[in-house]
Amino acid sequence: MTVQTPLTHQDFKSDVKPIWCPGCGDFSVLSAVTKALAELGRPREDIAFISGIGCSSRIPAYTKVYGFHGVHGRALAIAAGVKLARPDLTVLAAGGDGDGLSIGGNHFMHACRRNVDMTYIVMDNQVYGMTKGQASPTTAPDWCNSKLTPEGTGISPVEPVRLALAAGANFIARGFAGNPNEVARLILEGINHPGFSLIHVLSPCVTYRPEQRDWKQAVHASDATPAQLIAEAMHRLASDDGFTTGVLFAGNRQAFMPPRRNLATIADLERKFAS
Amino acid sequence: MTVQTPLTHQDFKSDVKPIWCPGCGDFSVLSAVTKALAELGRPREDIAFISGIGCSSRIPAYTKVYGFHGVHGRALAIAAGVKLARPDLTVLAAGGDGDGLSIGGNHFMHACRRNVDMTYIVMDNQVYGMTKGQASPTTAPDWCNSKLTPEGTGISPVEPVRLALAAGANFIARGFAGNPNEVARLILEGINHPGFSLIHVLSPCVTYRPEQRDWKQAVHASDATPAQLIAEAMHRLASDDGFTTGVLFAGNRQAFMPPRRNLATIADLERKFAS
Amino acid sequence: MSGYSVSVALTGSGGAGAMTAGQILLDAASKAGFYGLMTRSMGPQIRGGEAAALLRISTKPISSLDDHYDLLVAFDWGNIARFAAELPLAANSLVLTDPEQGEVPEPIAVFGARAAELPMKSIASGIPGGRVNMVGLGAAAVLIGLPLDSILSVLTAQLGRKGEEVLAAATAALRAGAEAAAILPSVTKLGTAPKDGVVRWNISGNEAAGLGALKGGIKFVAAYPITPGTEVLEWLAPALDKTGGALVQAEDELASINMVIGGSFAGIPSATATSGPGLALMTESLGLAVASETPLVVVDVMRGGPSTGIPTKSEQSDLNIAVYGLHGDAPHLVVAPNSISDCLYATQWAVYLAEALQTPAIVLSDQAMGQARALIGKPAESPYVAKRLVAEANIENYKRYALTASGISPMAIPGTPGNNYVADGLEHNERGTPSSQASDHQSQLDKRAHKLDAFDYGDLWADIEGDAEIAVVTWGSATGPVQEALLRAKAKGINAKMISLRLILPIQPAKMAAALKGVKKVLVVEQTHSEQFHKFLRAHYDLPKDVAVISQPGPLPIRPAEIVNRLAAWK
Amino acid sequence: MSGYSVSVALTGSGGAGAMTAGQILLDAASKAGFYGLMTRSMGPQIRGGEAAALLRISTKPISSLDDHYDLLVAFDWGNIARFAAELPLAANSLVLTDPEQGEVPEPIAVFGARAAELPMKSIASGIPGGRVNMVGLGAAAVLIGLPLDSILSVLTAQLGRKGEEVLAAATAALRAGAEAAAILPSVTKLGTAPKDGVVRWNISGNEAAGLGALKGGIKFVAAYPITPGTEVLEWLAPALDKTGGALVQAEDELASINMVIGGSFAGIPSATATSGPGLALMTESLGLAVASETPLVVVDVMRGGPSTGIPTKSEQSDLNIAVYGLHGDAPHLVVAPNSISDCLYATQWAVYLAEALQTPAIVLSDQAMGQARALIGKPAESPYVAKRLVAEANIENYKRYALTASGISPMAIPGTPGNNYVADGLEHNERGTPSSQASDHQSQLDKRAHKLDAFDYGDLWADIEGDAEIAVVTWGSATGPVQEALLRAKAKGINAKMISLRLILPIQPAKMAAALKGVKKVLVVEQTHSEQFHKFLRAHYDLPKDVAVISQPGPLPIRPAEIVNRLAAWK
Ligand SMILES: Cc1ncc(C[n+]2csc(CCOP(=O)(O)OP(=O)(O)O)c2C)c(N)n1
Ligand SMILES: Cc1ncc(C[n+]2csc(CCOP(=O)(O)OP(=O)(O)O)c2C)c(N)n1
Ligand code: SF4
Ligand code: SF4
Ligand SMILES: [Mg+2]
Ligand SMILES: [Mg+2]
Repeated sequence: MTVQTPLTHQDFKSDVKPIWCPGCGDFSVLSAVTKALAELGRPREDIAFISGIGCSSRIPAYTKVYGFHGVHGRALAIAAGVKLARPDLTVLAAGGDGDGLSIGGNHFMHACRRNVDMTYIVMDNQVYGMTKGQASPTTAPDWCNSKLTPEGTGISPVEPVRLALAAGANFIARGFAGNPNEVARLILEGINHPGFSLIHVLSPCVTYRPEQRDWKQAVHASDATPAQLIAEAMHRLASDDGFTTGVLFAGNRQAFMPPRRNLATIADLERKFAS
Repeated sequence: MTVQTPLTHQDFKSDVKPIWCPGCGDFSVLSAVTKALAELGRPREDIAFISGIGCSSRIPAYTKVYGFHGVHGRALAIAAGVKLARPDLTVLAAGGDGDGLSIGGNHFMHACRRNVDMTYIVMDNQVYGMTKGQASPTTAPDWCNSKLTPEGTGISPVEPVRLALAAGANFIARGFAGNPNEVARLILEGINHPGFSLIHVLSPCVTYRPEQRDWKQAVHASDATPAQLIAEAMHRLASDDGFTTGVLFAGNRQAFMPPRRNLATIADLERKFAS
Repeated sequence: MSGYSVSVALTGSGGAGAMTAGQILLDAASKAGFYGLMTRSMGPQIRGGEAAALLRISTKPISSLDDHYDLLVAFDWGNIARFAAELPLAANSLVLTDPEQGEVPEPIAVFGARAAELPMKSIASGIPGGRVNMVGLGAAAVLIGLPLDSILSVLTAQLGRKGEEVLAAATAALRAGAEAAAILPSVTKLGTAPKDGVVRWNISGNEAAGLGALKGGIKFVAAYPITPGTEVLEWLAPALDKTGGALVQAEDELASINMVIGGSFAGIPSATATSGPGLALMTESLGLAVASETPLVVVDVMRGGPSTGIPTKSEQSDLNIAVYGLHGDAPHLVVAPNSISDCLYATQWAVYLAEALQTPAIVLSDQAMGQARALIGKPAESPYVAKRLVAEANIENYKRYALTASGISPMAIPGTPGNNYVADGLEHNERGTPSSQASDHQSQLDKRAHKLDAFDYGDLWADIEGDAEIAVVTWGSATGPVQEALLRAKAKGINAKMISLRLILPIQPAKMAAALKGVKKVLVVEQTHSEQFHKFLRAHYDLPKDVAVISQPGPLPIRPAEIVNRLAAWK
Repeated sequence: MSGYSVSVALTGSGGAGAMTAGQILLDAASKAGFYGLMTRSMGPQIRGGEAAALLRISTKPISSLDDHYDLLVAFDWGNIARFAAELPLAANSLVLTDPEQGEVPEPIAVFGARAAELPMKSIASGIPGGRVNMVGLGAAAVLIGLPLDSILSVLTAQLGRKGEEVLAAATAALRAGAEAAAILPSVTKLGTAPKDGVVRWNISGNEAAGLGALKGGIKFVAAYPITPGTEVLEWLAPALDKTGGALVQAEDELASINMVIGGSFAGIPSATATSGPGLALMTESLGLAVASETPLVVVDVMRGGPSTGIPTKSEQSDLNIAVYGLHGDAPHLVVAPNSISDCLYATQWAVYLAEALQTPAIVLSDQAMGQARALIGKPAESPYVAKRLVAEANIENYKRYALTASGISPMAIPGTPGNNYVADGLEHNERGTPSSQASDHQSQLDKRAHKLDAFDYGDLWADIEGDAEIAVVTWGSATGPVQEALLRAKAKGINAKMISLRLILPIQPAKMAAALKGVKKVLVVEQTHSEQFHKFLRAHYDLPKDVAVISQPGPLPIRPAEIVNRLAAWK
């Protein structure tokens, strides 16, 4: 292995067979990730890919980089730890709308404002797939097909990109699993943009939300250049229908990273205890 | 006690002595709450006042209504439980910027979107008072007086009212502890507005943030009528300096409350098990 | 071979329909007047993964799966290696295999059972709309001697709505399978169904726990879904809605437990259900419920641990966290159902206890009971319903945490005039005002421990059967195999007493001492890796010197034969 | 009366400056060559509440506070009832009281000690800028025989920066107090300071724990503040910053523990510190660290529980949650320092163990050690530093969770070519691929338990002193009083052995059996309400029949006399 040939997206695919249902949108997100990583051109060992629990959160195992399949809702905290401890690594995190916005909502909000340099892919299917079909924070209030909320939740859904903007995310994009090439491009841009990048991917659950097959018709690419000011992005998102794909915001805040300094030895510190 | 004389704000004060430092802004918030409750005119026993942990979270014990001083960060969840179980009660919650936006951030976000009819007072001093002075999510990135972040946090603060709007709160106001009458009015309006109301109160910590005594000079009352559309409120808040007081948003979403129905007896349900 | 029961496993991957066939078989057994039990083994896939329906049908009530299956009907062999260990076969068991699916694979062949071929797929394809699982079901019914009529009547009831064509196809496939079975080798057959006039219920442990909560008086539930606890909630959601209560889906378990605390503080009996990872997130706030003396019930349907572990498989390894998982000295209730029907009784009792004692109760069920269905006699009514000691209005100088003889203090419910107080998780004095004084801490710690210790739990603390110098001490879903084992052991002339603890906390030293009187040897049976139950018993009870332990982790259930063998070795 | 030490309590409310005076006294004692210990008792107020500095100064190293105070200097009596129980006095103790503050109040008068008046406030007011606490300090120094020079030199060092006026005022007040003391009744006096040439350290348990973490190799800390764990972090934040590491304040404990997991996964030894409520929030993710075999250290500085409890007071009641608080079978390390200096050693050792064994370690310190300051000899260097078994690059068919003889598998660190793998909290096979197979579950459970059980912990598992038929078994901060008690008992002709467990988990049955060889009676000493440690010992170790227990909750420390009395009663 002395001559380095560039890695293809196949080189980023593992041999573990996905547990996903045939037709699940997550397959396309997987291809988008491997494509983006191939284009990124970093060696596999320099990538860390972190997730929580859910159908979507299984994705790291299907790639061939270092990964961590953590507990439900904590992917962003693990990912931040990886990056803060090892600034040299490229850090990706991924998970579902339940993992990221319900149980993981606090880490989502604080990851946006902390602005550690990493890229977070939310695979949004507006449902808890893994636990067999309950409403998530992105589910419409009148969706009645969950046994837990048979009359619908009656609760307004959150719009992940709007929340991310209010919380301070530095790069916000939306993609659709049906268009994996665009998603790959957005992921790559997110990785290359400093600070915290959110890639919100509409990724249909064909089992519990078969009607999401119609998303194909609803999505439309943004024709505007990415907003660079928060106010501008806020204004645009206020009238967004939730199906605009593309880069929605590209801010210029500096990424957060504590400096590494060598100002003293442990012996120096110990001397303060001597009296 | 057969003749009911109207209760005064003194009737809503308990005989427990606050542990607060002399000059703490929280004293004024306490008067504002008791004033608002006196004006509300409901009997003391019909009010439930819920908090988490922090200096500010001690407030329920200093009032004379039913209260719950819970654990750090969970005030809104307890409060939602109270209201959902007992829709007849008037439910208030209160706590600090740490309690509500750091450890409690997820409940904050979901309380906004769930829109249960209750009023939440965030007593924001941009610091953790109770644990002796650490940065909170509302602390400026360059505040260097915490031993935990001696070089400042380097992290952008969240603006609670903006976050609440993005998350879906139905009523958003800001007050300043130095003006308890205005705060009392905002609390009362919040109580009377259906759904989830956020009252963001700038409440100085004289011990760890003595410079906040200058807030007096910075605050200014909003001269606009409250925004009723989210887009409009977003637009206004985009240029807000964080010191505008008054009602900032008054939406018209319906409060969330599961219906109480009597469609079957337990015996009816049991019959389904018989084969 | 127990003589009064037949065990059948139906397996297949993807849409083969093994689970559907199993459910029909169980329903039909019920219709025909039998008792029975069905558990399921599922792959990790959400849809289309391998699945096995594991049934035991019998002429009298049963408490456990058998040591092996008499009949294994394999619609196909997809991923069989993953769960072959869950399908033990004996030499005279029969494996029914479709020649199109290839040879009986090694992990099954090792059992050395008999095998017979049945071309299920080709038979099914000969029938318009015919499905493989119906062919297999027909054959299975004939082989075990279950009247085909009972299946037909289930099919009619279930498929009626789907139209005549569907029903006709199913019926034809079923009959074709039944006919083909004529030439197959025979297997153990069911005896005559008892004509005991007892109304049969077909219920899962999770449904039973939901029903128990409702009957106990629960009116408010806040919860976050998690396997295998979700079905408790799925049963409760519409049930509460229909009976004047409400269930709310929370953003996470931190929210759900605190909503439940809020609901209970407000005077409404409240509960939640979860599994290990969710319980772990709740422990801080369970401590709050202890300190603030707020009653509530948490049903923990245990799954394989640690961490995310094996969500779809059973284990008893949340015992430690349930008993010891709260920080500080935090006395509370832990109640463990020991059968599917006890999921109802124990949960209902837990609601009663939590409310009576103003403290949280954890109900430790598990996947093996929760997701299994049983045919049982309609459960008798239980007298236990929530009854909280509440304060009447306008008590002068009301003290929420008053030191009383029982340790229980009248609780003022919001809305009650004159008694407003602030519940607190900080240590407090009798009024509830925070206090860090040594004397207040001591007296409130004493109070909270005493109210649990002084309460009379009657006979329900444990199920005790038999009397002998050997005692098998067990709990939860391990009880079923123990009961079956003790019956078999008796037949072999080995007598043993069973002590199955239902009340795990608070401990009952006097009652246990009485139960262990005259006992010389104890066999502890539990489904954990680290002998959690055994260690718990050692910590809190005086056991005789001679103690043996059967402790094995999930997902394999404990088999009655292991227990019988261990007892026989002692003789 | 131990003869080699003097105990002094300085109390006052608001800005009286009791804590400042206490700190100066301790520093001065150090300057003068003494050993010593100072704990603090604080009210719930953030500022201006009542405070007591509780000191013991001695001519040799000491491990514990004494049974009572020889001298109590009360600047005022504000809220004294709240903490009088923490200020035990003997008949020949002296209470120094300011006549302006009224009579010695009942809760103190009950001790029946001598009292003398010193008009501290009026003396102070006669000196421009003079403060009450300096007057009291001067008197105290004279009374206990501490050279005034040592105090003056501390004042000069500390107040020098504040300008000459401030220093002059303090000095004058100090001298005035000293002069006034001439006519006061005498109290026990300090002996001559040892001239042992040992460099004294003045360090708190929390600082020591921070230093131990750093010396063990911790480079990354993520944490959320909580009393009384915060000071561990406050020491570490600048220390890490200066030495090439980093500390990050997280949004909550769920985030902090998971950031730590991330840091460690990435190859950097990582830790956090917290207290009971925070630990409770971390247990789910600690289970993840167990299952994914990710090393990390959590320092839990225990406080009074349950729930929010008493944040500023000590207790050992997080033992249960630390040992048993993870769901599923989750073997991990629990290490308990048993002195302020051991906060350094034990934490450093915990880092070493966690890294060597690829599992989380919980360090159980408490408020009594954490927030106390000791004058100790400079600690010797410990050899224990983080050394993880890492995988070299490009291992063919790399298996992260390979079954090895030791149970420890080489861990590939991100950046290492060729070995990428996915760490998982789901049960998995050797590669790390999720598996719900019984055989994988069994072998990985075995592996995780075995690696801890098979490791050689050497002698550090416990501190064992003496040899006798009576053993006192204890742990953590309860060890200090036990050590002192055994010295005193010996003087009375009562011999007892001390076994103080440092390694709580994994259990060490063979070593304990050896330590208990020949022991006929065991006295368990611990600071909990429900005998958590005693129950833990019963569960896992074979104790002799004759066991007595001293188990009391906080906030009062266990006094040596109680232990001596219990031992004497046995004689
Ligand atoms: C603490 C905890 N609570 C609950 C669960 C159960 N659980 C697993 S995945 C999941 C939701 C998954 O939804 P989402 O994140 O949207 O992923 P999807 O399956 O839809 O891709 C839940 C509730 C868990 N594993 N841990
Ligand atoms: C689980 C948990 N973590 C940490 C703490 C410690 N703690 C108590 S109050 C507090 C922060 C208080 O800040 P804030 O909410 O802003 O209230 P303030 O004191 O400023 O009014 C913290 C971190 C705790 N009690 N529980
Ligand atoms: S359940 Fe939905 S989200 Fe999960 S794998 Fe199937 S299609 Fe995808
Ligand atoms: S520390 Fe600050 S917030 Fe707390 S009571 Fe004092 S002034 Fe108020
Ligand atoms: Mg989803
Ligand atoms: Mg604050």
